[in-house]
Amino acid sequence: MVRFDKLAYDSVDDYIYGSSPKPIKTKKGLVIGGGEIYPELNFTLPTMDVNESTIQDALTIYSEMIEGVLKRARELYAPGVVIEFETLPPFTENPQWGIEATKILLDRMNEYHAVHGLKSALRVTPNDLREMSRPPVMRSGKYLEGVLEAFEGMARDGADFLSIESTGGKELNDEALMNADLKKVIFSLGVLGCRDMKFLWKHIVEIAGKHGAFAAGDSSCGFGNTAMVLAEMGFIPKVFAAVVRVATVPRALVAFEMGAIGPSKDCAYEGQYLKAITGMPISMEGKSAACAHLSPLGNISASCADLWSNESVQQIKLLSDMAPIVSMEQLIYDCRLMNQAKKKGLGREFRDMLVDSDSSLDPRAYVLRPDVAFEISKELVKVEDSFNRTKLGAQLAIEKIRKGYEDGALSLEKREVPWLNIMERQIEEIPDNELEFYDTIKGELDADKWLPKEYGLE
Amino acid sequence: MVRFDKLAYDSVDDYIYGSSPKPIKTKKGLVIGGGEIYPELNFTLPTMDVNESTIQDALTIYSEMIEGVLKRARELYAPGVVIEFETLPPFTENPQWGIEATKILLDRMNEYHAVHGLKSALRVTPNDLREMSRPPVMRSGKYLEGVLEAFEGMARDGADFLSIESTGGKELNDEALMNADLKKVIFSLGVLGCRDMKFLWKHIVEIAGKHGAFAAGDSSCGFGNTAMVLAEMGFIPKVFAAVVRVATVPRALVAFEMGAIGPSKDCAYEGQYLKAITGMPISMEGKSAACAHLSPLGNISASCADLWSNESVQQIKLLSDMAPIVSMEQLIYDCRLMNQAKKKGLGREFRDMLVDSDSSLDPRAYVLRPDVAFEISKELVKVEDSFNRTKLGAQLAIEKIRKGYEDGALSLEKREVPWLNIMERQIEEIPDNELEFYDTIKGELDADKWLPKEYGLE
Amino acid sequence: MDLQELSLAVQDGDDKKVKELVNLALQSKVSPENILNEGMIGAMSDIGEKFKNNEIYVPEMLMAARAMAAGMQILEPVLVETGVKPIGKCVIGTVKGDLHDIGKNLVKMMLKGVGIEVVDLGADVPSSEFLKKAEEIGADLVCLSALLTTTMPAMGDVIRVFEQAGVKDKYTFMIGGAPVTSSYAKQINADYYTPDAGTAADVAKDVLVRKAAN
Amino acid sequence: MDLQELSLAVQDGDDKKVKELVNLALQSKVSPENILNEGMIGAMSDIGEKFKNNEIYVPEMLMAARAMAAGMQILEPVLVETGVKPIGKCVIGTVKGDLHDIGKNLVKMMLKGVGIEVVDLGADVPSSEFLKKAEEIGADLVCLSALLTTTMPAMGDVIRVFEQAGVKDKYTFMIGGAPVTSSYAKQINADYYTPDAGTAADVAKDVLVRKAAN
Ligand SMILES: [Zn+2]
Ligand SMILES: [Zn+2]
Ligand SMILES: [Zn+2]
Repeated sequence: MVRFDKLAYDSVDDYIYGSSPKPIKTKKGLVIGGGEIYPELNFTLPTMDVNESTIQDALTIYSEMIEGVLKRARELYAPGVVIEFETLPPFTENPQWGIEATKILLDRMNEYHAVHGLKSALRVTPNDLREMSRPPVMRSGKYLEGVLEAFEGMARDGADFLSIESTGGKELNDEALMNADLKKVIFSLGVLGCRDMKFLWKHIVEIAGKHGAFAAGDSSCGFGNTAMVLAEMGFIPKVFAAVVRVATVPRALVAFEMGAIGPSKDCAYEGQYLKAITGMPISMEGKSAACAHLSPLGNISASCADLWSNESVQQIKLLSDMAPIVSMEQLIYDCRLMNQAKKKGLGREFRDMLVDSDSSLDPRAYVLRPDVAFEISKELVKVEDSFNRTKLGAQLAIEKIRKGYEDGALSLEKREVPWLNIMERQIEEIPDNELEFYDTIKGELDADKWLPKEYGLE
Repeated sequence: MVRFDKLAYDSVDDYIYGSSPKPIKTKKGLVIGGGEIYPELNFTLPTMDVNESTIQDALTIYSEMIEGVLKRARELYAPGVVIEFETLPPFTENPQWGIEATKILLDRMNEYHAVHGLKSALRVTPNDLREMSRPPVMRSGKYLEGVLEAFEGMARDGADFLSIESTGGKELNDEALMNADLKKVIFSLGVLGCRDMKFLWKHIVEIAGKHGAFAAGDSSCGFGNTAMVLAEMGFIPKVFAAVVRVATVPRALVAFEMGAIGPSKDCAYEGQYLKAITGMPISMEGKSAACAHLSPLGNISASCADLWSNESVQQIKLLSDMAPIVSMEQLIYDCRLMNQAKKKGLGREFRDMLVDSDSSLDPRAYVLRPDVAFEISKELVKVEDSFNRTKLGAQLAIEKIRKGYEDGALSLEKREVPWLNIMERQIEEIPDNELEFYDTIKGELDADKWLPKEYGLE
Repeated sequence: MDLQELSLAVQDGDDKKVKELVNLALQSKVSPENILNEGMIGAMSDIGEKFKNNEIYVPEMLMAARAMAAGMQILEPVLVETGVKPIGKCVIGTVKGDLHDIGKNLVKMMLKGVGIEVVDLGADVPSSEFLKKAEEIGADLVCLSALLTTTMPAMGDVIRVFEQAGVKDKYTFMIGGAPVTSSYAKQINADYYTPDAGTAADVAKDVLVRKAAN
Repeated sequence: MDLQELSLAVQDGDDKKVKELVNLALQSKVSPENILNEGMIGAMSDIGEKFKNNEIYVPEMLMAARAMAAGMQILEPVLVETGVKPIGKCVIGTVKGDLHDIGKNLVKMMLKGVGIEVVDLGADVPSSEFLKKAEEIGADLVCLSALLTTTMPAMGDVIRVFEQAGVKDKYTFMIGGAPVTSSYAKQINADYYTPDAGTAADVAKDVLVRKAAN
């Protein structure tokens, strides 16, 4: 296990989009984090039933989608693009379908590389289906096997990056979010999530190594982004969602401790912290992912990104053309502009514009400030275990938000403010020892919903 | 008639987004061109038949759309927004429907202003239906009456800006474009288009004056953008489309000569020239209008814009939310970033990033460079009549493109280059006198397609 | 006895106090129906209003819902005894293949808040289960949730199962979830699409009131 | 006589030379069918290929089409005399309420280029006109174009008019235009959606070849 005990940067001044201390070079020669930022495009099927009688239609749509977006990338002279194939559940339930789709995508990408010189790389993101068992079975069974089989086949056929949005702990976290219960969130993320990440990423790193692919990180999507979106809908406080974001960092970091090297996944906004800690490139998403979810961090999320993503868009027709093509165009222009700023020697200034344009308006944006990410990350790396890092991350996030608010650097709606105290009290109840924490919280957890032994507990 | 005989700027250094020498203040106190750039959002109905039995449904959709986008603007703390209601043909054929929709929009905008302090303004853009008669009847008849009635009612009820994409000359221009026949394009735009603009904008300026609305300019959409899109599809040379763009400037300028004061319309990319000449604010669109059409000028088009538009998007569901809400979010983040750059004193640097990120890759982007627009505009204002300005604009555009190409500032595909000579030869055949030109070209024009007397010819 | 205090206790999420006050009210011979309508449902309606006006968050609503549930434990047997019935019955669930339940749980809470009896089938529910349970309890409403574009079609499947059993018209079908739209509702022959939990409760109440009036 | 020269003259858009060469070929007793297939249609197929490969633009294609038309003026009477028929007949137009005709004109040109006889009804064409003209000329194909989201539904109207007249199955319906998709084609019961003029010609030719084989 890799131990990250200091930051990858000496100064936050060097922390910027397009460049990372540990760039990655892919099979087709695309360098991620080597100076330029590239688009990462994700597309998905229109609303349809995917089953044996429709799978051929579905594969045809994948073939149309990849052709459309690569053609547009070439027309706009994109220097390189990353494609993400994030499977829909039927493609992981039937791994051979997912593998077949991967082949279709890779064939076309290879052709565009050979004929037109367009550099590209493919990220595959099978669904984590283990929660299809209720309560979820994490360490064995057909769902785990399906996920690993998908990874194996996709990596074998030439996928560049292996990612997943794993769900360990989510079975308790959903309810904890709705109740704005930070104690239970920290248990779900910092105990269950981190334990499951250790288990799962050992396998993924192994598969990547065997096939020359890159193990590329895990998004705390079902945790951090669910919180972000619930807050956007006014369901839970924005400050709560901001604190949850920071609490997801130690969980996502486990993938890198287990040997992942990135680029971290687009919807993992905690990437802002991961890159500071590991020096490995990250993918991020913001305003040009509004097609997939609205957010309060449309610009700031680009400030340190090495790939810039649309998150996901369905193959439906817009007035101009199919929606994935529209996304590709938007991402290319965003990246052009960011790269142009660096070319003019104004990269850091551009980064700060991105940051300052969002960070004072919303705590969920504020905790993504590079300086905030740096200062919190510096403390996190001093702590040994994932659980205590999670707890500390939440504590520090509250402190930073409070300070930003008091200094006038961050506006908060009036009803948000009391929640800083409420969350502080919630954390105070949490002991420093993981197993002791488990003992104290056990009685409050819905035993029907989860299996302690799947996390090596009990 | 106003005569613009010099540029509105002393130096191209001052020519920048968000600021114009002649800002406009709307009824709700929104200042366009006063320093900040604001989003201009346009939405349209999903695919449906609009008739007497569906009009209530259609109006309900307008009411849902306006509520959705204003709500999002408020959630993202937008300092101000412009909404454009560009009618679909049935709303101009039945002006009372268009007027009713306008009321629905204004009511909600007033409410958001009163309750939440959200400043907004409404642009109305009825269709020019005069081409529904074939050959088009421009100066009388029910279609002209419908358009004017729509303007009248909408202005009376409180619309802020009156715009149109008028179609005079389009009946000959379409074919001229497909044949890449620059001579006929110049006749369509520089003779017919300009003559019709004089006729039509006299009426619009009158209506605006009567009701305290702003006459806000006309887009050469069916000319310049049709050319741009045809070139994007590989149908006609990109250099041809670039030259057509510059040739649209004198036509669009007529609106301002007749008394319009802006902000010019989003899809009028010739706004880049209009603002230099008139000093009046402009709306532009680029990457965040990719939902409406793909383009080679996603960034550069923002460089001098005062409003930043999505062009148009249907009320359909994306993974996140309805598409107009997605557009609103993207525009707000774009504007936030541009305003932030100015706040940091880096507005000019940001403008140049926008410009340089696109301009070397495509001639259609290159002719939008502020320096190119300035130098060409300087020559245009020396010329007395619209027709000769049109011809000169085309000539100068060819020169600029050739120079850019030779200097290495602009890349051209190999098959594009010969067209510079072809176009030059086409222009050489055009006499300097408008009526003489008409005499020489008359025989080549399809007499079934147009009525000379509708343009004061014959 | 003033039921305002009970309503406030529910809104504050104070289950202990709610239980005390329900017991007290029953002892003071307040009619159970009044306790229900003014103390409980009234409280939830107030809390729903506050949520709509951005005054509170969901956690506060959930606390109130739990307090109401605590009170209902005492009140329900009395209501049954005196023959007071819920305003309607509902079967709710997330469809086959879909595990999301946050949205569905919110709707459940809001439906209970307006006095509807709700049977929650959970997530990843086979189509036939909806039919079975709806018939079994004599439901009025069937509420379906889906969050994935691949599982949306399963909402249509559920309705088809009811159609095939010839009992579709006995029920009102309401659907919701991120990818769902009202035009999709029309397409699969559902009766209503609602964009959020509050609207779902409003519509459900409306439907039941109209049904009762017929 | 070598028809290669004729083909090149068509491709170069040299109408004068095309006329000369067609006359020459007829005088040299080259079969009119060969002149058509190798000289004309072959030329247009080559030019279509060059367009697909981004070697030329539409203006060059239009010039070639005009040169072909010039040659056809001479050739057509001879073809009729000798009983050679076009590979099929097509009625094309932009639907009611829609004035866009650039795309429709391109398709027309490409269809002619593969040897199909095309009757162009223009733009803003009432649904009944399509039926009338198709029946009148005994068309094989009906091609509909729409560029507006508000006029797309009119494509469905046209097909319904044919259905009501009970003659829908006699024709193959092809649709296109910016807002159109293949799923929309299915929805309105059209046979094909094609995304561009070249594909439209390929599909049309395929349809007619298959029809001839049956
Ligand atoms: Zn995600
Ligand atoms: Zn993603
Ligand atoms: Zn336009």
